[in-house]
Amino acid sequence: MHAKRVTAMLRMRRFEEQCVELSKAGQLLGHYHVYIGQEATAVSACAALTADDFVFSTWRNHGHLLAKGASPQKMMAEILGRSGGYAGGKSGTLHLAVRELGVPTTSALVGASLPLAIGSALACKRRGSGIALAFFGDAGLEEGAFYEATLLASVWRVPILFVCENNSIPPEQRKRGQYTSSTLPAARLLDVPLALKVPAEAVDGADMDALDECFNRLIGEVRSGGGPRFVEVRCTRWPGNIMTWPELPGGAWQLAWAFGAKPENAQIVDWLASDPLVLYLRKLAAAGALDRSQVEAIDQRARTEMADAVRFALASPYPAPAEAYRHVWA
Amino acid sequence: MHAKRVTAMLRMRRFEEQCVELSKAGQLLGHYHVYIGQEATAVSACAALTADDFVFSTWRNHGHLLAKGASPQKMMAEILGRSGGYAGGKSGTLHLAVRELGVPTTSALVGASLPLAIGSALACKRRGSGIALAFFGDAGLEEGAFYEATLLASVWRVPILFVCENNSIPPEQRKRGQYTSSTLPAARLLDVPLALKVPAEAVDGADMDALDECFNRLIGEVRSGGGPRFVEVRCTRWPGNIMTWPELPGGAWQLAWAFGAKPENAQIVDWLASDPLVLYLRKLAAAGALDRSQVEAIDQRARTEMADAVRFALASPYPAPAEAYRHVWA
Amino acid sequence: MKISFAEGLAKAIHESLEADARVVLIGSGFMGLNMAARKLLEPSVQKFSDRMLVTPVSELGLCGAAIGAAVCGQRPVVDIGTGSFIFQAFAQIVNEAANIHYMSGGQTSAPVTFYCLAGIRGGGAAQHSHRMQAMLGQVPGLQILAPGSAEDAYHLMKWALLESRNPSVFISHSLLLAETADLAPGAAVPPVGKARIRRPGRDVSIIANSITVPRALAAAEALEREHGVSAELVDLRTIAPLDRETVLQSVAKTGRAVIADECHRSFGVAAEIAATLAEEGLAQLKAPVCRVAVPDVPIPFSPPLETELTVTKEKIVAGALKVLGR
Amino acid sequence: MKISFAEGLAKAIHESLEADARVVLIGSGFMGLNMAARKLLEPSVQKFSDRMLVTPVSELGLCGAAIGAAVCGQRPVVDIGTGSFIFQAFAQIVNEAANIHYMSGGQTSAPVTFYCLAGIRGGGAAQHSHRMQAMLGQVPGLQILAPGSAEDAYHLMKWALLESRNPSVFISHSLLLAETADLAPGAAVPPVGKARIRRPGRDVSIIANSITVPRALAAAEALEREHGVSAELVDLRTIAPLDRETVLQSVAKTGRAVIADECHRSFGVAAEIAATLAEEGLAQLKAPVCRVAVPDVPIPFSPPLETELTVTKEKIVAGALKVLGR
Ligand SMILES: Cc1ncc(C[n+]2csc(CCOP(=O)(O)OP(=O)(O)O)c2C)c(N)n1
Ligand SMILES: Cc1ncc(C[n+]2csc(CCOP(=O)(O)OP(=O)(O)O)c2C)c(N)n1
Ligand SMILES: [Mg+2]
Ligand SMILES: [Mg+2]
Repeated sequence: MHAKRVTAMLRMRRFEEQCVELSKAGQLLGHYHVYIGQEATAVSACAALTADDFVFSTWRNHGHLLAKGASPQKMMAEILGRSGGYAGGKSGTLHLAVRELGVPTTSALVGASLPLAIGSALACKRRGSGIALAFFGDAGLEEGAFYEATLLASVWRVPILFVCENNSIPPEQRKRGQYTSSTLPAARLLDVPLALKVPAEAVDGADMDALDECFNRLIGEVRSGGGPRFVEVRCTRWPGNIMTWPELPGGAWQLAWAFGAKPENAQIVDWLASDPLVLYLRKLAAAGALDRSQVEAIDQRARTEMADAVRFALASPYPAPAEAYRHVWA
Repeated sequence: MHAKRVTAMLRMRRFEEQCVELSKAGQLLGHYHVYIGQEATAVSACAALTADDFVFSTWRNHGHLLAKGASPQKMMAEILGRSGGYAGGKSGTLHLAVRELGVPTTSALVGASLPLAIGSALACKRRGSGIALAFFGDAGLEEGAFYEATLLASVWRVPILFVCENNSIPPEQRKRGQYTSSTLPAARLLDVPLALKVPAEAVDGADMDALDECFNRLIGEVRSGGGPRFVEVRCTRWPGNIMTWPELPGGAWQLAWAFGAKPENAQIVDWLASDPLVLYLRKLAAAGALDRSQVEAIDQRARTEMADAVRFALASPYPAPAEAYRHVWA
Repeated sequence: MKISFAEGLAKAIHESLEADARVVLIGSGFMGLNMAARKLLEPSVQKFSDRMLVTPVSELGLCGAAIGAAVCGQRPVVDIGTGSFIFQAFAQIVNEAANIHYMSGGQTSAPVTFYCLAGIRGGGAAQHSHRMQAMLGQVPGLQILAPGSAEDAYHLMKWALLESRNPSVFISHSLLLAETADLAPGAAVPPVGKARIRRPGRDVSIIANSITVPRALAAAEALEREHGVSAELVDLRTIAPLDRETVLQSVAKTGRAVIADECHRSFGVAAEIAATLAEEGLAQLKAPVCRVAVPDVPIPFSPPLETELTVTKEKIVAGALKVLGR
Repeated sequence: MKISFAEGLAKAIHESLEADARVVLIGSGFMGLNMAARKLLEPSVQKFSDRMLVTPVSELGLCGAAIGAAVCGQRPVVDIGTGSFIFQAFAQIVNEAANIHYMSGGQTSAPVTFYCLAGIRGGGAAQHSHRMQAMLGQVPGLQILAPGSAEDAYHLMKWALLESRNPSVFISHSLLLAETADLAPGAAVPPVGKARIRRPGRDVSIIANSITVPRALAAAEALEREHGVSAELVDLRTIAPLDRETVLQSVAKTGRAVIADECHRSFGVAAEIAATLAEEGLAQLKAPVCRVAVPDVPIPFSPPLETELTVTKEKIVAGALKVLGR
């Protein structure tokens, strides 16, 4: 299980690094968002899901899709707008979706996926199987759509888990209750769902074990008819995500950093204390559950897989212009 | 002061009764909403306002406008779509507004006036005078617009008083904390503004003295730069407001009901225990502050004034068709 | 069988609930404030109460939830109420529902129906009188159903609830609820996307949708009776898909076109029809086209002002006489 | 003085802040993701930080607050960001701002400016590429400013912030930010609501707005150079008010019209112009009009698919040659 989790996290990280490189090389057009530093959340949450469940995401969806089992090749092809992508190049990174994996549609509008997720949970309730899980960012709480969705979830008591990935928390406050993100005036972000009687709690997004406990319990409650639940995952923004376009400050993430080596970049040094992957690896190493050579092997496979994904994507032709006219109507 | 308050309440009630009669007679076209049973709120709140302040209302605006000093004649003419109305017949009842009295525009969309009111409060803050007060119904809390407006009020700390007139409270719960309205899943309606750090409290809408204390204090706090405040006014729906079109169950309100006479209509009998006017009159009578004959004189003047308003309105011609093209552009 | 528009709606909803367990009602105020018409829905409300959801006043959330449910296998219809409230939900309808199939590359579809009572209804004033069929025409991926008759109210609603594979906005109209028509069992129904020739004619084509259909029919009869003019009435039935072919064929025959539409004149349905004629039917036009539409003015409350702006039989007659040079 | 579109915007905003204390900025991302252009706003951000409001991601609330502030004496401009986010705020813009003056019977006005970067920008995909000028054309009471040049970016923004008495939607375009023009001090500026003849011509009129203006200009030059065709370019500048007169005069002269517009083809700006010609300019038309617009398809991410749908110089040239029968 540990190896599986580490594998999943490393795959995400190496995938995202490829995106940054492709963008730098001018292959990835437009804006995009990477999941580095938040990997533990998707890995842990999706591990508790089944094939019957639905997942909703945002512009920051790569990690969520990988966690649901999407092919990095088809994802990368999609991100580059190629015919081999999941949507034949129509969605790009912003709207990556894989229906057969329970990700039917991805909105890139703040808060907009939440009403959709409520409807999905309603469908689950009506058919008697599955639940909906919605990943969204902390700014989602600034949209009326979030409020109305929460209200409906509560009134209809549908099986949904709201997973707010609050990636604006400074390290020292990650475990404490105070809300420190953008412009929500709440003392604690949790106060809003709580006011609408949706049970809500916070969890440290850098602590894989805490996440596992939390998601297993909450998804269990939702699945057994307990109604909606809300969790705020508190994580610290990776320095590469602070610029408008993602960068790799200090270069690609190095495994050695988890085992004592110190990055040259000071921002990265600071951030490593909040890196869920480093913390998990150190814990596993300390417990003797996974040693460095095992992790190196996993990482090597992840790197190879993602380099392959890029090759696949770049080899995939752009769609023919006539494709533009398909899929307007089902 | 007591006589002034009683006068204000009776004027509203007699005005609304005229509306119901005009509608029955086919003179008032379209849907409309009356303020019977909520009069104390507008009277008390507006007494604490100054000429610099702005007031926002909804479809249920007649009482608010009268409290601000609007002319019943021009209001009634407007409600009947006549040229003598405040908007020359363009607004009708739904959008009654009197700019010179600080009511610049009236939206008939649930929740929609609240962002406008925040902007108005922002204008007050910028120019350094006045505050905004927004009257709205309990269903307003079901709209994302309410949420976003509250959020902005809190972030910007603008001088606004939210007055939520919750007219769905059964008599026995009017003073208690439980929220009993439509479809908001909150335990207490107050929990929502509180979650966004807007200080909030509830007050009994049938208790004129409690309202006075509350509005004086809150408006004082808002005016002195304390930021936004929220108050839930708990009132019990008047039986004539339960039907889709307002009716007068048991006929016009009778002053004798405040002085021991029992209405024939059972619904009205029940409701009188929640009627702010009856409760106020009984209190004043018990305290010897205003006797029945004084009230009768006040009522007589109110009835005459409102009958005059109807005459004025009916005598006011419809606007000329060409008026339809005016005021598209300022 | 004579039925009213309201009966057609109620019948379609009831039969759809019976036919397919995936049909869910989010809201149930389909008849607006019309109490008599509301009674028609009572049997459905009784029998299928478990398929009707409690609805707070949260149009954005409700429409979004309907889309999400559709995406996950249900066939919801959400009652938006007055058409003007659709703006509260525009982000979900315009930027989610319409795009889902396309941006997923065909993986996902959203067979959801957004229902509303749109239009100038008498006393609705500026904020309750919107017609949005033309605005929504700028949104590829949305079907826009604008029935002008009781039988189409029935057929289009049933099609939307049971057969459609795409999101639809169903544009109903308070002033149509009492219109009646023959619902002949077994009669041929044109496929969705095909206009109906409601009345054949030789001298001028009148193109109408929604509330302007019965008014244009009355106008055509008056033209015949009082002016000896033979007017052909094209009922568009749906704004998207838009049956340009039938319009072009009709105008090819008559050489003259009047477009009767309750949208505002500029950028309205009439604009799109007139543009189609300017682009594809110019050679057939014997006279300039005429738009009979609502002037570019918000809707006022006062009855005579509202009437001044409304598309009436008389204005359609005048439009036809104008293009005939009379 | 040569300035860019972005410089024009920044200059107008700065000068307006200086000229009138009632001008308030709700948001300050006017240049979108264009970092170079963002720098141009730095001086204003520094000097007038007290006139810029912190903005949560709450478009509906922000636009509503801007309207409310305008109604109470301020002159706010709210930065909506990408044009597609306007749908989040549609209820406030369409059903409040646009109606306030009318439904108050002229008592109240709302001189607010809603600013956004709309259009097909490269990689925006289905949810970030909307053009809404035509949709908003159905909303009487809203001014729709769609500058296609740097000098109009400057003039229209300054007019909106300092002079306009009505609500305006200012439609900017990421791909216009770097366009340059001469801002001649003292040069005559046509009043708002008047189109500009960007280039006189004899054989065909090209009617454009926003991003299609520079493309149509390039097309006109190519037509001249490569085909000996003299094309007249009408830059609409504003969609509401819409200067039909200038369009009709131009077509009266050339007899032929191509409308280049980035809206979807159906119900777009091109439809309204074509309809105007069908109604008021029919006798002058020597050939069917031609709409060069975006097909009725959501905008795909993939670059070649996006290009397939985009209105290019080449497509405008082809449209002109078509109406010229070549
Ligand atoms: C309705 C809407 N408004 C604005 C935007 C622009 N936007 C894209 S991402 C973003 C910030 C989102 O922050 P958060 O929700 O915390 O997610 P994160 O990117 O941090 O994961 C904004 C404002 C948008 N996409 N949609
Ligand atoms: C956006 C919107 N949705 C729906 C409506 C229809 N509507 C008019 S009044 C009303 C109920 C309002 O209840 P509440 O806010 O409690 O006010 P009350 O009428 O009880 O004073 C509704 C749903 C509307 N006017 N606007
Ligand atoms: Mg965030
Ligand atoms: Mg209420």
